Amino acid sequence: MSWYTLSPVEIQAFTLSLWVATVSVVFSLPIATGVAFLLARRRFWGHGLLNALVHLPLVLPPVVTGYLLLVAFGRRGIFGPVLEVLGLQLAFTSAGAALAAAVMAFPLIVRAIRLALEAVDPKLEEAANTLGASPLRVFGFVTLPLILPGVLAGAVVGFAKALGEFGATITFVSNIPGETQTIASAIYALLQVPGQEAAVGRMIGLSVLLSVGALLLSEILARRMVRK
Amino acid sequence: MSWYTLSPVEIQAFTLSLWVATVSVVFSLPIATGVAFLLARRRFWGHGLLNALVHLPLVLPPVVTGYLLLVAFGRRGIFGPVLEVLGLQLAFTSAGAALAAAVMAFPLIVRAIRLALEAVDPKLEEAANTLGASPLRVFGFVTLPLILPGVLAGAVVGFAKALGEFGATITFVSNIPGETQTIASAIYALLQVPGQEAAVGRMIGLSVLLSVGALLLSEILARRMVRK
Amino acid sequence: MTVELNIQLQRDEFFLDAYLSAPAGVTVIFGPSGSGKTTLLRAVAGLERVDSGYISIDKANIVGQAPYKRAVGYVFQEPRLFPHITVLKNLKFAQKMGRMGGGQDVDEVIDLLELRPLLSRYSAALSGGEAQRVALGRALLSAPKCLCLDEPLSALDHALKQRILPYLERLRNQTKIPILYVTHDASEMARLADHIVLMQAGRSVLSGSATKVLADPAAVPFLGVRAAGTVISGCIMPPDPITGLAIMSFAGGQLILPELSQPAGREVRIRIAAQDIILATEMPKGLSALNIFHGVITDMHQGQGPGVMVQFRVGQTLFLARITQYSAGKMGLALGKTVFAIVKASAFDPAGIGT
Amino acid sequence: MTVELNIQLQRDEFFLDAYLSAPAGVTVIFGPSGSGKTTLLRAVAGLERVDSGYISIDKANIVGQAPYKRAVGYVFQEPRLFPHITVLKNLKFAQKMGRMGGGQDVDEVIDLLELRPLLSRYSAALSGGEAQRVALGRALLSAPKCLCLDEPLSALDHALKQRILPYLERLRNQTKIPILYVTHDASEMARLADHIVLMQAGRSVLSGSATKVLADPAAVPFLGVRAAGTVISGCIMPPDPITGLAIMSFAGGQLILPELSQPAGREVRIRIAAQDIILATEMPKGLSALNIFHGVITDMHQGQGPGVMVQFRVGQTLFLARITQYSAGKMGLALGKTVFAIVKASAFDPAGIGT
Amino acid sequence: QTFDVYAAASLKPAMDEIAADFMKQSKQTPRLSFAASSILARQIEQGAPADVFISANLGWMEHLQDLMTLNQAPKEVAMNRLVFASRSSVPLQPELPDILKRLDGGRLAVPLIASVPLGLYAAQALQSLGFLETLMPHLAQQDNARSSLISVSRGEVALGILYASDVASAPGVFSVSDISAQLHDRVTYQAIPITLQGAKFVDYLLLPQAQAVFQKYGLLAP
Ligand SMILES: Nc1ncnc2c1ncn2[C@@H]1O[C@H](COP(=O)(O)OP(=O)(O)OP(=O)(O)O)[C@@H](O)[C@H]1O
Ligand SMILES: Nc1ncnc2c1ncn2[C@@H]1O[C@H](COP(=O)(O)OP(=O)(O)OP(=O)(O)O)[C@@H](O)[C@H]1O
Ligand SMILES: [Mg+2]
Ligand SMILES: [Mg+2]
Repeated sequence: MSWYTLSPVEIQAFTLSLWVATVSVVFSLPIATGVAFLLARRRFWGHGLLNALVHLPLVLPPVVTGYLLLVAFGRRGIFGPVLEVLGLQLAFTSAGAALAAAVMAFPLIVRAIRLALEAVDPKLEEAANTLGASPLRVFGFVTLPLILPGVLAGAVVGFAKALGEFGATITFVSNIPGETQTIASAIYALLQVPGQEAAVGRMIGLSVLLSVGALLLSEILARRMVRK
Repeated sequence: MSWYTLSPVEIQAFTLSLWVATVSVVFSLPIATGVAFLLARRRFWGHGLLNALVHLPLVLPPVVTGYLLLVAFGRRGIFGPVLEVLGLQLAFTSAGAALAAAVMAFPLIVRAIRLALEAVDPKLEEAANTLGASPLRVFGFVTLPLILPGVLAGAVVGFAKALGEFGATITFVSNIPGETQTIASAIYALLQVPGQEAAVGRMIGLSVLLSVGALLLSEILARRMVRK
Repeated sequence: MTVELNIQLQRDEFFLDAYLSAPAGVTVIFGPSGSGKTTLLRAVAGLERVDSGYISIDKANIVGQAPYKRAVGYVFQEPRLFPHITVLKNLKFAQKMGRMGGGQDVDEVIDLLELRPLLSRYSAALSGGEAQRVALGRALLSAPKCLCLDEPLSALDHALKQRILPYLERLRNQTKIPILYVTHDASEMARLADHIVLMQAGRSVLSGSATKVLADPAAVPFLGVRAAGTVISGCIMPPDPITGLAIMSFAGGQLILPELSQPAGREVRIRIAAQDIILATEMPKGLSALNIFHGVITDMHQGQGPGVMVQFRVGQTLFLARITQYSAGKMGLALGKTVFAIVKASAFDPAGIGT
Repeated sequence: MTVELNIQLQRDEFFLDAYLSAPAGVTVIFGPSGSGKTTLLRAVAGLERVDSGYISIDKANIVGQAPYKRAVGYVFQEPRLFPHITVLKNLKFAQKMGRMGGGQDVDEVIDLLELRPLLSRYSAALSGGEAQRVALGRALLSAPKCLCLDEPLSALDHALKQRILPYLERLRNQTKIPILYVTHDASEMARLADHIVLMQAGRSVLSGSATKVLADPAAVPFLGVRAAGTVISGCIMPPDPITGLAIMSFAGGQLILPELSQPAGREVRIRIAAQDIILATEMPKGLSALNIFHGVITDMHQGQGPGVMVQFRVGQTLFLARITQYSAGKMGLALGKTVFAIVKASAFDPAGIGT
Repeated sequence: QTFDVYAAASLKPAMDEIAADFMKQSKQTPRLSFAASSILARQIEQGAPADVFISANLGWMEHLQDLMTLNQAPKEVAMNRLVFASRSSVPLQPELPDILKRLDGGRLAVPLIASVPLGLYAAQALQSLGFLETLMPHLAQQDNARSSLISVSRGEVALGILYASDVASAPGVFSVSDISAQLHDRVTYQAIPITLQGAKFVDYLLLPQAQAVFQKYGLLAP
């Protein structure tokens, strides 16, 4: 096995990371957009609270976040019974890994979308309103297309974060090869023992490759959006 | 000692965290602004590379980032001799903790500022140009004030991130109470052993308090900026 | 359909207190910069919250109704095109959002406003006038129950205005929707206005039918002397077989017009500015001017400057002429005296001739 | 100071190929929507890269120079005020950036443009016309070597225009900087223009001194018939002791003007639109019109419509009159024939009288 | 005067107490820095100013010894034992069927079996018992011993292999079956003195006074 050949376990980690990052971003985007909209456009009781809550995963040590996830979504967690009824298991599953990654990426995605929302010229929304577009349609046809570069930026940062995340992931879903071992947790495991520098380097190369790819893709997309 | 009384070590961790987060944000802001400007406004060879580099700390496991910092700025690191000449020691000092936090927060700050920059109407910059303002003055008098909400958003997210960061910090500067032990690394240490729930809760409460305070402050400032 | 409103609102130091009743047709809102014209239109469209009062379209109070439910089409002072979609998609969007469906035909609007070469462009690549035309087209396509046009043509050149104005006239005549129209251009006002509301420092100071307001010497200080004049309605006759010139018959005689592309039998309105009329005490001869009327002075109104507004009656039509006090004295003009009024055929701006 | 340019540039399908030489004074750039007026101004200010050609201010080629070094003040078609600072700070910013220092006096500009009540406002709380005035003030304060004004007054009402125009005239006379001025308004053009450049589909089709271009029958198709006319320069005489009216003496006689606040001895320019002149074959009597001239026909030029442009000489001044072909035939007008020209004193728009 | 003690995070409570005692009787103040052994070892490798390094991770110990010329050999300062632990106090038969029955399709919590010491020992023990292959797909490998303890104490897993010392100090978690020390390598905590000052501290750790503290936290004497 030469240095650049990936072992099956590494390939599994690679595929899983890609899956986890993609799923977590895809599922967070709509929710993040909604939350960003609330935070940017509405004044309501609990605004500050929601804002703080969204930022929490950024502030807390990832392990704490993972622990809180366990408390909430573990088998014996607060929502454990509900999840059980739904036949959904999160702890120690890849779905749980995606959840953990999504929670960790969430504040970054919300911030990006919120900034984009705040930069949208309300005059354009007014114009759409006078043309008879309901708030929902204004959002769909005017606001959303205008914030797409911001959404994209959020998605990429979120994707990168989801790829790099392991603290909450490993705590919530542990590190089961083929099931919940992402590149990041594989790297972590490798780092625990001496003399694994080559393997670590290979894994890091992989994850950098993935996220640089996502970055470049997003830049190209963004440029295409803006060019018109 | 009742549950809400902080031990001297905890107070030290609190003060240090505040110091580290503040210093790291204050020092990164100008650099992040410059990098964001380059990324948003200039097309140059290496644009993609710079962009990838900036995002790296997001993708890499924090421990790896910390290790790379150690390799670069440690006593025996690449820049070790240079730092020694300058009489500057980073590894295992609080200055180093700030550096680690800054590096970790950097991609988030750059992203926020970049988004704000991309939302500035170039027509206003053109107008300033025709009034005889040099590019530097245009930036200082027009662009910068217009992106301030974005800069603020970046600063807050960066501050929160710097508060929560411990992976890179603990690796680069270790976990020395009173010197390099931030709240986040104190929490990490406490989490390693059973029965410390009260202390952990107290520390988490502290760091949440700090960042919620920063958040609220930034919201108020941002609203004041926009109100005009 | 009618728009009626009586609203009050305060924005910092600015206080708007406007009353207005706009039936089908064009109601021109005229007033100096900062007098509240835009604010008034915004209130109608629901973009500005009113402190008190009512706004009704067709007797239904719409105060408090969400802007998008009001079906008030709006052309803003700046174009406000959606920058992320092409011109064509801007238009299609408006049509799709228009809730009564129907509305105007996209192709017709595109041809009229000469938008065809622009359809695949984005707004950043349009000139000021082009963007304003697209904005106008967009508003027309949204099938509004009421149109608010805030200086829609002020970025357009004279020739283009002349091509677009007949369309607005047709729109006014066909759709029977009230059109609130802000303009600074007196000839645009004279051509389009059925009703005029004069605004001054946030208040609607004078309003009424265009004919009445334009010929009202009391309105002159608000309109400016150059905007004062007579609007006469009449009917196009078959062109004169000898001269080939168009003729309009009105309650007072016949008016020879310059080239006019209106078919015989069509009702038209013409504005004759007070300053475009020359008065004479004897019948002038050998003149290039083709329209010479014989009238009786009914009113004389002295302005602040060296001018006098002379109102005289020709048949049943009242005309307004502005001459110098010196001339009036020299000619011995007085109430009841007979005068000859000379009007040049080529002085009529075709843009000032409306239906 | 002079601006000279000869530039070519391509933007998608649009091709600009313009030649222009603008000495001190106002050069009006006139042309239909989309003809490239804005693009031309942007090129001068360095906001649009040219593909080939040169632009010089005072003989120094500025192509390739950074916009901020060009000292070209610019009033854009839309106000472009800085939204984060007050009106006053917008003005102060411009003054600070103006590199020649000096420039205009802030207070003077504020008073002239009636900005005082707006100083502490932010641009979001300004009406369209107010914002445009601030933009104009800002450009004036930046101490430019050349001014590009893109429809600076089109959002303003007539009365306000009349108050601002004399200031622009003074600016033109005092500062000796070239002003490139885009407008759609023929009377604004006639009043301000020293030179006129006509644009059509990206090309500068005709240019020259205002007097020449406005009286050139060949320019009529580009200007539109209503813009054609004569610009005559003359000198203000002491007011007539009997009538109290102002008198201007020109190379051909004396012109009686309406109220005019210019002092005796001042050089002024007046535009008499071709359609405002009535011709007669005999000396008319008992008319309210005070200006009757005696001239000889030097040229007749038939348009596409029912009109004829008649050029005639009064003393050394050439006038242009537009009358119907029918009248011309009936009156037997021909080259060399003598005519009487009737011009109303009150027909002169004070806004059309410039220095 | 201070000196730096780099210690594996799992030793925190015991080391905190010992350090406090040490300070009382000498004028030296030990500054304790807790992190994962891997992190601490790498820092020392990069020139961290450590005076002592204490860890259960023998791999890193050897790595450091190979790398640096140390004057003194590492000393064992404490020992530990492994147990099967659970939330329910029902004793476990250390046989496959009973283990699988207890797991009931769930997972067995252990730290990373390839890298974390506890994981390594647990894997050795399961290997010796001949269970490893069967249990492999049932393992929930976590980042450290503490995480595994949490999983057990929260009932996310029915069983875990943990340090006896951790189980002793965690209320609500029971040791349901001992794991014989014969089944795996010695579970020892070693201290490497790097400086003279460090050597003094290591000596202190071996005194009964310090040993008593270790035992208080469930650790065994070397
Ligand atoms: N948000 C606001 N806050 C305070 N004052 C405002 C606000 N918006 C407008 N104004 C003021 O209200 C007055 C009326 O503004 P409006 O835009 O209705 O004028 P307008 O008649 O449309 O003028 P223009 O012809 O220049 O467009 C102006 O004096 C303006 O400065
Ligand atoms: N970025 C661009 N890309 C392509 N075409 C453009 C671009 N900008 C302007 N144009 C086109 O160039 C032509 C000239 O535009 P310009 O803005 O100079 O016109 P203008 O004479 O100022 O018109 P207006 O009187 O309507 O303001 C227009 O047809 C416009 O559509
Ligand atoms: Mg307005
Ligand atoms: Mg233009």
